Amino acid sequence: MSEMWINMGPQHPMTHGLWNLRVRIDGEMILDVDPEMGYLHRGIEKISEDRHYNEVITLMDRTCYVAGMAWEHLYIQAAEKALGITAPERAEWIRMMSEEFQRLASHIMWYAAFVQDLGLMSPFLYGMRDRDLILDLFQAYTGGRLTYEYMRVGGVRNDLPEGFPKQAREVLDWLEPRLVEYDRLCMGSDIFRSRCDGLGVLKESDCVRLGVTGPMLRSAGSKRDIRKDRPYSRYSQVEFDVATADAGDVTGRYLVRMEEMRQSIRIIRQTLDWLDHHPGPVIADHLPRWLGAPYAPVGREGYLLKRNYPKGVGLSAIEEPHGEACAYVVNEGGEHPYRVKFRSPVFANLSACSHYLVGYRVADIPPIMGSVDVCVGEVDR
Amino acid sequence: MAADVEQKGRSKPENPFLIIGKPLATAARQFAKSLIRPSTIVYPFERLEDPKFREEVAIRSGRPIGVGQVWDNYRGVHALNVNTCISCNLCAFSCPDLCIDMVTVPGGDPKHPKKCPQIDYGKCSYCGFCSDACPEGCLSMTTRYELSTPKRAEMVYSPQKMFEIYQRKLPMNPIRLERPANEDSILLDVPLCIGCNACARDCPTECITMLDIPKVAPKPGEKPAKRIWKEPVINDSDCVRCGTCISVCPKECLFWGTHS
Amino acid sequence: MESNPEDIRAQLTAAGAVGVLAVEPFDGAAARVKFAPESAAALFQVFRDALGFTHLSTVGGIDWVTRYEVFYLLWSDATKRYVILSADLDAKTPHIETASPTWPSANWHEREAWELVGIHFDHHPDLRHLLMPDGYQFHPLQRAFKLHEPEELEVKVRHV
Amino acid sequence: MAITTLWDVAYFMATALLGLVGRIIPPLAAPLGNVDLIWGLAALVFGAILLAASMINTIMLIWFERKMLGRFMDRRGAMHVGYAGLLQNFADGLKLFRKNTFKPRDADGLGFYAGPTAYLVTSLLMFGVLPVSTGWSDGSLPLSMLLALVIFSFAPLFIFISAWSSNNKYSLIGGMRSAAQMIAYEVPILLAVVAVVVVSGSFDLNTIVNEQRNFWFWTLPLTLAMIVFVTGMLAEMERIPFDLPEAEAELVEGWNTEYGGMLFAYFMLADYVRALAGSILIVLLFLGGWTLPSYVPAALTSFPLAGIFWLMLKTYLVFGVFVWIRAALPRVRTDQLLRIGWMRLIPLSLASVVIAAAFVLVKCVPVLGCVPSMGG
Repeated sequence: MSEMWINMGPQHPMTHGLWNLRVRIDGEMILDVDPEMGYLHRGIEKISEDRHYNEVITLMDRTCYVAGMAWEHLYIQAAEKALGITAPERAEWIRMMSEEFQRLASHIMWYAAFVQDLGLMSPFLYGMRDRDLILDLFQAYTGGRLTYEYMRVGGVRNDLPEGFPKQAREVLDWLEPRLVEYDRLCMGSDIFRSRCDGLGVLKESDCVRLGVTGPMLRSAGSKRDIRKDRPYSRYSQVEFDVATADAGDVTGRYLVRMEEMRQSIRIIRQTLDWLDHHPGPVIADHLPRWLGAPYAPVGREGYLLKRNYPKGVGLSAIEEPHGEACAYVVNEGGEHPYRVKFRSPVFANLSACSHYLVGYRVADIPPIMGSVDVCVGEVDR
Repeated sequence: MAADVEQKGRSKPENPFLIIGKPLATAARQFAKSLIRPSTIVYPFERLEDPKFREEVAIRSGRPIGVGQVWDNYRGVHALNVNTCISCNLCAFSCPDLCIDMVTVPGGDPKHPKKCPQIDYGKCSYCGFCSDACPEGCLSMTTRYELSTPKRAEMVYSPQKMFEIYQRKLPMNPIRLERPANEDSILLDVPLCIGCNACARDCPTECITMLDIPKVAPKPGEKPAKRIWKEPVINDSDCVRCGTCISVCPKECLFWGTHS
Repeated sequence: MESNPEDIRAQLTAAGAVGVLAVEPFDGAAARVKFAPESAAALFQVFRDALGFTHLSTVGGIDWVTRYEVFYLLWSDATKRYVILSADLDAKTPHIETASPTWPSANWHEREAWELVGIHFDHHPDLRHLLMPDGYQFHPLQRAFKLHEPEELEVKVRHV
Repeated sequence: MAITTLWDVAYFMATALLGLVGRIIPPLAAPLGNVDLIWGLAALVFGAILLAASMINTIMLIWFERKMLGRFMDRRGAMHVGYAGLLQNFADGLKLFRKNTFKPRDADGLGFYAGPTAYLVTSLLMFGVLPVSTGWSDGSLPLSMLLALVIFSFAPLFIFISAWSSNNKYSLIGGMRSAAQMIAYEVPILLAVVAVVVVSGSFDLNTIVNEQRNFWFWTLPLTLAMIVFVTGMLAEMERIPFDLPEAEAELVEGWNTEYGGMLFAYFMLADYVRALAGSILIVLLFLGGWTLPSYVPAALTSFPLAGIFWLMLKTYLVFGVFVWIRAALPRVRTDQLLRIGWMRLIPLSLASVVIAAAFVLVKCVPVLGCVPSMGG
């Protein structure tokens, strides 16, 4: 059979979103790939320029629809730096807990989708079942299950409700044995191992060169984790280990994510303990009205020039579930950010895809792309 | 086969036999557990927001449903208490999706018609900014989440429709935004004011009163100031900080700030 | 995480970097290095090889109406810090040398910056549209591109 | 005439029907009494009963899989149509029946429509060959097992025809995988069957089943052959560890990507018809068919339709194992699948033939004692 291009996407079970992977194959062998993005481009960076600082948060939940909290955290940090506002201590801990819960939920979601790509349907449902418990927790204190709109410039929207720590601990107790079960279904199965070992190999040097971050990078042996290397929020005050693997293949990424889930549980437990003993305000006690809450729009140039707004630039970087995410918020005075730039980890991870796909088989595309954990929302933004 | 592409992923020798006992055992264990009651909820017949059902599936060790309680704080369809609405427009201002229109409802005086929010759920993103912004607490979100309809026009909920939802006494989202303790107030840039009464006229809470101020005679050589000799005084405790006065002020003399 | 521009300045001087206009402190990064766009290619090499900033996080552009700014966010695994490179480009034909040979990861970031902000990257290996449809003529993140006026835009999509 | 077999029932019905018509219209009585005519009508009735039974069983099999898979996955499966979703598949079938069947513009019309039809028809042919109990069909075919396997191996041809003619790259890849897979697994299956033939000394399924009755099925001497056969059958049925031709993660739906509506239903139905037939074949060859071991109390086998009951029970249990495997194992890769087929199963099946021959020579099993009749 001669070579041919096939379009895997925009609607294809492998894509987990809306993108198109064009693959040149010879028989079952991949000769070349060309990802086509942009099907989900909503212009979030542009819309942000037209919104109040707090209103951008609604967009952040939709940037990556499985890791909304992480993106809220990312944006809020940058915006607070740009505006010169600091959040109270308790708010920072709640944010950190939210981000870790989000990492847990995101990784479980990844696990469910990834294993389903291999043709195994039951872990998908196990994963969704267990993720739902975390969503219940999110609903308990934010009111939303997927789009939380929880964090605010200068703190978080509200404190944790009564009884939340108890239920959170119960969920963690439920999840820990489930992670063992996940492992038994995957690592305990030789078919799974033979599907994943040695696939999509990307060495550490290549990862760094190509800008690949997150579990993909750590699976190749690097220990780069923004939470450790450049602790934001209160990550310097909790104990956790950076999960790494050596092989840099699909199995390695699986192992890294599984270990990260365990570490997340560890962090959340410490955070819950801290929160139990340190009540306090969760939002800064003085926020400029033009920022903190809605009001009648003014938007006239004269008004903006007459009033003195602080100016500044904020840069923040967090370890999002998919990797290193950065936000760059330019505040030129006024109610809206002048420019918001996001660095999406999946964007960079995906840009390297020809390096980890070429040379493998068509049947290897789902596990490899599954192990990348593509979230098209944050690639296209 | 193109020669320039290296074939990858075939280096590891495979096990002579595939060991598949562990996953089979795990699945079988789950099967045995699910025989009693699977974790799913038969949705239209069983609902988590139904207290009776919730008791039935409450804490049961080793079951995912009922790991804990379910909170009534889902951000669903809004409930609007038309009677207490003061037409401050804050919900419409706060809406990031521009899905709230203020429409006239019967009950206001003819000069200042009463306006209440009308929400287009086709656009709404359920962020809750509007209910957070509502100073009177008359717009809040309920746990109701079923609003599919065959017609797009039916997605627009009028104030009366949301008032009906309010009267149904669905569980409301108990979370209220914790507003900062000392918020900014509206300050006046005195020299700029021309006493035009626009702010007092449009203030929804009528917390602005125009007080007479002494007339200042023009300095020699200057034209007499074209203004009304009145000045707004804002009652901070009544003010809901909607900023309407700022937006209507023709001279941009009102602004946010702190008394100090 | 302290901003440490002196250290960066000293290292740059030691490496003999040319074209550095200013090294400013920056919250959250070691420094913000302003450089002249003409010396971009050489400076990228210096940052990667001499200063150890092996990882390019992102490339972004800002439209300041009178000028364009392009910024590069770099990360060093050895010293665990960020640095921001920033260059001002003229408003008429903003262009700068590509960073792709130094950091291959710049490829997609530069494609994005080109199509959204309109900064042209010279000698870029593959400067195609990434997020926008092929043949899209506008650069949405420029200030001149206003929201709420979609009907005024005529989008020409070339079908490949 | 004593009515003991299904054929008798069909013959009786045909006679009665024609007799009734002859009674109503007296001039037709004589020509309708023709023996050949009665025989032909009886054959039709026989076929209709067989078709209905197999179709209902197939649909029940789908229901069984959906419910059981649901429990494996901590959910419920079909719930609402009929009791516990029993009629859900009929509803699904009706829905598919009402759907428009359309052909891609550049697809080849003949192959596109004929492929799925032929696939379903040949799959259904299996039930004409498989004996389901002693009272099922009159007489027996001496080479019925061989015939069953031949019919079973028609499938790749039609799958490939429909894949090729639907003019889609995914279908094409899926069709090629399907052909490669089925051809690779024909060989170990046949070799495993050789082991059965060696032990039973017959190609007739009736004889094979009756032989097993004496000897606590054949699971012990033929364990290896059974493992090979079951694995091969899994591949032939394209069920989950080996469902590469329709691996949905990479090939969308494989060879039936372009099919919708009733033609898709044909594929689905034929897949499950094959699953049912394959499970029955496994039961017949290795698990004693409709018989129970000779030391089981006679009461268990003497009630009416006992043979069919036990056979179907075993069949559903075998299929339950397949569902279990589906719930727990991921899909293998094409090259791994072929390697398993050619490098593992074929040596194993050869070994099973040797083991079977050794048993026939010794005619004894250590614990269970000796069976003089073994080996025909």
